[in-house]
Amino acid sequence: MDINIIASNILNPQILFYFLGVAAVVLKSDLDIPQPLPKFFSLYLLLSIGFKGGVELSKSPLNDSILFTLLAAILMAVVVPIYSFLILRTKFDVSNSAAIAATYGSISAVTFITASVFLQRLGMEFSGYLVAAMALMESPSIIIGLILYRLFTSGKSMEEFSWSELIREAFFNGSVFLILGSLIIGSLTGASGEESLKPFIDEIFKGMLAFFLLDMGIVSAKRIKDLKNAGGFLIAFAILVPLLNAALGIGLSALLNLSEGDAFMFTVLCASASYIAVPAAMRLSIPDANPSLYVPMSLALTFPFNIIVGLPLYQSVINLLWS
Amino acid sequence: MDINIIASNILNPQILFYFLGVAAVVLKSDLDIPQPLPKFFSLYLLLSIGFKGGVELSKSPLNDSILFTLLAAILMAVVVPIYSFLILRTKFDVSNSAAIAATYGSISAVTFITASVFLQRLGMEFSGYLVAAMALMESPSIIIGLILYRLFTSGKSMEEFSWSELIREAFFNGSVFLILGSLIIGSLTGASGEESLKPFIDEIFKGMLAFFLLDMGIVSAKRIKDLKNAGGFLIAFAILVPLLNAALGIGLSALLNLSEGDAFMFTVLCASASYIAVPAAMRLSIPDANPSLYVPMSLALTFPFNIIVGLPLYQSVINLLWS
Amino acid sequence: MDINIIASNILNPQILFYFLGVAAVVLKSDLDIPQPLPKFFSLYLLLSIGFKGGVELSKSPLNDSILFTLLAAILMAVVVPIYSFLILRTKFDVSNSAAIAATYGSISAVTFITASVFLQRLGMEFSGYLVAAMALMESPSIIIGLILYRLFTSGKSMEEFSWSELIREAFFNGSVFLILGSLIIGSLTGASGEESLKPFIDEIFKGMLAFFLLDMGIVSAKRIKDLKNAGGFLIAFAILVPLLNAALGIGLSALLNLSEGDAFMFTVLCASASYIAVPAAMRLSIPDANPSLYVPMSLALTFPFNIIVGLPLYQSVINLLWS
Amino acid sequence: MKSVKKLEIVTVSVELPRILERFEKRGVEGYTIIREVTGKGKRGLQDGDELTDVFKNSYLMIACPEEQVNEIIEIVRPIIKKYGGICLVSDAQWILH
Amino acid sequence: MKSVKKLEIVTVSVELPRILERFEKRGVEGYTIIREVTGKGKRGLQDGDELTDVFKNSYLMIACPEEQVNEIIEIVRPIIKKYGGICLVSDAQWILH
Amino acid sequence: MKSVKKLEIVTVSVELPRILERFEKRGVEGYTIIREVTGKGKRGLQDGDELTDVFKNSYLMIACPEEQVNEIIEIVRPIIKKYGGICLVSDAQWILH
Ligand SMILES: Nc1ncnc2c1ncn2[C@@H]1O[C@H](COP(=O)(O)O)[C@@H](O)[C@H]1O
Ligand SMILES: Nc1ncnc2c1ncn2[C@@H]1O[C@H](COP(=O)(O)O)[C@@H](O)[C@H]1O
Ligand SMILES: Nc1ncnc2c1ncn2[C@@H]1O[C@H](COP(=O)(O)O)[C@@H](O)[C@H]1O
Ligand code: NA
Ligand code: NA
Ligand code: NA
Repeated sequence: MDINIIASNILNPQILFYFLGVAAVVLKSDLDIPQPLPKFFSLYLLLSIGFKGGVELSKSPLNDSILFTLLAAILMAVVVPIYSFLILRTKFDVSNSAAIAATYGSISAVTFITASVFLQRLGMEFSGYLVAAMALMESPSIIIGLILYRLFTSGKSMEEFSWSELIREAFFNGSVFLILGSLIIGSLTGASGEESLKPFIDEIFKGMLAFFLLDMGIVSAKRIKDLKNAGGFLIAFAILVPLLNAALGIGLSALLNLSEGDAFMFTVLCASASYIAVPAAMRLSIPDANPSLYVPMSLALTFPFNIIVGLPLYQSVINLLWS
Repeated sequence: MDINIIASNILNPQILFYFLGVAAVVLKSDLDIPQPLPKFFSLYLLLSIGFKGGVELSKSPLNDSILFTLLAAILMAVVVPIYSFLILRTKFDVSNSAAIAATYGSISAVTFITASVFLQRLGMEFSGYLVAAMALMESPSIIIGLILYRLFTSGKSMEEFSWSELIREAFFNGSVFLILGSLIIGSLTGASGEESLKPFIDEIFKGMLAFFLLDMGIVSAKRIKDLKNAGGFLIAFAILVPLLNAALGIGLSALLNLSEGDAFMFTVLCASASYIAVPAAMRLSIPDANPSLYVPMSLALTFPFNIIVGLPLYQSVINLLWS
Repeated sequence: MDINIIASNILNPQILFYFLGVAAVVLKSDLDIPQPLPKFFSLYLLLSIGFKGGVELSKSPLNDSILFTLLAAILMAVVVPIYSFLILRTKFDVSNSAAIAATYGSISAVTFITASVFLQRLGMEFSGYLVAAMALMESPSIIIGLILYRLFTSGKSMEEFSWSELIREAFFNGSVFLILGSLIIGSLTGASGEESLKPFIDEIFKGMLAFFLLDMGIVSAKRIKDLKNAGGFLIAFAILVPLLNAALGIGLSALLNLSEGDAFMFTVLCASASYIAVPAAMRLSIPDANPSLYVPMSLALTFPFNIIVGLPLYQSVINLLWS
Repeated sequence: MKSVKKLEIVTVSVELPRILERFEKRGVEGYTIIREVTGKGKRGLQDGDELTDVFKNSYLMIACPEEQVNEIIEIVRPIIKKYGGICLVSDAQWILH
Repeated sequence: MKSVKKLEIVTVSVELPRILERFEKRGVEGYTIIREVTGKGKRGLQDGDELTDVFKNSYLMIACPEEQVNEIIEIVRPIIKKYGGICLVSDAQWILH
Repeated sequence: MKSVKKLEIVTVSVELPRILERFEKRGVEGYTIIREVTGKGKRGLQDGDELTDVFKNSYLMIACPEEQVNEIIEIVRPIIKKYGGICLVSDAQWILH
């Protein structure tokens, strides 16, 4: 891989705004983006990426290759938390292992969105159904994480727990719901819908992403000090497991014969970890796991690692292998 | 009328986002658009529609025909609450009748705005002064409702009530004020103002509307269960009176010789009911009326009925009669 | 100067929205733009103006003339609070004099931004480094104000006060930080960054400014009644000192041989007074100064004076002298 | 340290300006407001979801000497009666600075 | 004027709907909610900075007759036990209108 | 059930970090914060309308054993003295879970 690609990625305005947010915390500036503005940006980004994915879907009909990719996506979302759990159990108790495993089995929509902008800068494209893959990968690890937790915790009375609650939380949580819903709306309205919403969801998209990454920089920098609690093992985990997942993603992409752009986006999904949907579900379903482990790992380490180093790294490896 | 037009209207992304909001509530997703984001969208929509109406006004000089239309608008805003009150009094007490009557005498800016996007999709236009008509129709029914309430409630001491307060609330409430103000600004700055604000108020308009309708779907679905209190009579009222008002609107439009687009927008104004300005005024001036009747009727029945069935219905009737 | 230029400036939609906000308060409308929406608009404006300034900077290399202008900017930010303090001390105590002096030594980013739109309407341009000048002028007066306060207040124990805190507050407060940060990002990413963010930071810019000025109108009109406390001397100060500073700004611009557009923007910086950053710092560092003096002076007098009368006035004087 | 009464009032936000105006006239010198509380009472749920601010409640806390309690109650009582709400009184110590 | 007990509860916002449902069933007739309070307790800082609402706490105030206190406590206790929080009881006078 | 003291403090939001830092050092283990309350006191109206957060007040509630009250008061007193605010103390029962 070429260090120049990392350098050029860092010069993306979006990435630079992420650093600006980090700098604000480090230099103790009182710069702050109060709620619900970050919520606005994230709703906007989910709606836009979902809708655009849907419009793309409406242009290319479903086929076997797409189906296999979606299955591979779900497979990753099921397998990753299982082996992550086994790794984590060597050092941690069941509840923390299950919660962290679930976090890494899921995906980060903002990483995916940042990757889409990165790809666009390179003049490459990806298929709309990868947005569907993203939506499908968000939730399974929540269920897997909880099953692992239940299996390995003896004496947990099953009755006090509501599975229907959990499944609703896993599949209908706000972000999954909005992505899937927008995807469906995009695919139903197709080109005419695209034309009507284009200036809103497309033209100002990169600016909204920059604004949101500024906030992500602030929020994740505030979480960095929590990493002290995490210790070396978890810090290594937060970098190495995404790399391993990315490698698996690249392998699967090759098997599935994906285009270069699609392989990249699929790999990014595999490598990313959740810091919104899964932590929320874990807080509720495994309340004895420690949020100040699983949140900062994914938010303050894996997320910036992926958008700064990961994107150019994965892309150059794929570029090497595909050409 | 053609069922295809309804179907094609439903495939508007804006309408679909409304349904997505409804689905979020029905499926118990935790998707939610926290305040003040909905307020932002609604301020934006009012400012934009007002400004655009003003710019249009500045292009075509005021004339008799416009004046008559504005008078007809005010007439409807005065007459509708009176006959609505008489209908409602057959089943309800004075305070609830007056409050519901006032609600149906006024208009819904979002219905009007959604209608404007609907019209644009058909490649048709409407005149800027209809925005003025909209602003003029918001308030009179508040006054009429209160006069009815006072007339039919004996023993109400007049002194404890402040008319100046009420008139201010009726004519200077936030939404009326912003529409009228933006209308004036638009008409003062004309084409040069339009050019300067166009990307903001025009290009991202449909996206902002989609976002707001997503919220409207959530909010109105939450109110649906309140309709149990309302009962069959009020549910019928919430559909039939708008239809009747639309018929009157079409009749008046024919008398006034309006263009097809203008007739459609005027009809939509007549058929729509208020769920923001009037309920707010009623809560303050008729506190013994029950908000869980008049709010859900207008918000959870009349509003979706109008944007889903009403728009294509009124349009095809007008199209039939005008051609 | 030509009264027509004022009149034509008033017909800017942005200025008219400012008046609409004022009218909302005067007519007791309940129109209101709840937090954090105004914060969103102001973050947006700072980010955009900073970024655009940075992009411009990246196009023209730093040279001596730019350096001298930046030095002149800092000079003004140091000298203005000193002589303002001396004027104010003839009537006021040390703490109020220091706080007001600091307020007038700093700048108002929104005035600068409004001026940029004014200039654009005239078809003129200004150089990106003036954005840097703006950022540099925000903070020095905070330090100067506090030094004056300390020098002239005997018996103030120095130990209870944290200079490091103050310097952080002065140089890393949110608005300075965001302007400077965006300026750097803009200059690093240059034309490619500009292209990626243009629709967001450029096209909807004037609309966002209109929205923010609507809020500024509301907020400043609410402060007008506080001016009663201020009295004639301070009211005169709030108009005359900006005029004096503008004159100095014009003089320096001539000395520095600035282009007409740059001279205008530099003059606007000199003439403007802070109503966010400096009041915030004064509230903390000189808590015995009365905020209901220094806030309304700058917000409810100097700000509207500058954007309504000042912009066309300074422009016509400069136009006269430069041609 | 001074013994005072603490009043806690929840009522409609839109009537707040009127209440505060009367406080001004009657010399009520201090209060703290928390805007946009939600809740439930005799008039049903107020969940703050409405599209208008008119349905929103505010929470008002006032520390005052015992003698002033009745005066304040008489100001808020008619508003609570008309638009709903609650008014609680309890004892507290005011720490002087 | 009526002597009542005032309960003040801080606990996770996401469990609020469940708590309120049970209030409904048990006839707890009035309460006031302040959403999105921050704070610190045994489970560490809750600074409201999280990207999800799940970490947010709410403050719940209930004025009720003494007899109802235990019932309410039994509703909130398991939730506080599982997710954290605090429950305080004190005396107050309810001013009737 | 444990008898505790309840402190209610209203003061400037910007000094909150400093207050909480000192709480940390002195072992104050729990508190709840409501941000952005408005109000009025000796220093006039704080209506939260300012364009900067510096003028905003926060409300801080602390339940603690009687022995800790003085320590907490000594932490907040200088800040209330400098920037304004109020500190109330009352009695409450802490329901243990
Ligand atoms: N018993 C109570 N405890 C706490 N808050 C209450 C109580 N009763 C009423 N409230 C508050 O007062 C508001 C209006 O009450 P009401 O007028 O009874 O509907 C409610 O929405 C609650 O916020
Ligand atoms: N002693 C206390 N005083 C005030 N609030 C508290 C106290 N202890 C806990 N809380 C509140 O309850 C929340 C959860 O507490 P905990 O479960 O102990 O972490 C905290 O974030 C605080 O908002
Ligand atoms: N008597 C009081 N009752 C309730 N809150 C008060 C009282 N006095 C002051 N406050 C609160 O403390 C803040 C600052 O007070 P002060 O420093 O007296 O201006 C006010 O804005 C109020 O929010
Ligand atoms: Na993953
Ligand atoms: Na109507
Ligand atoms: Na200045």
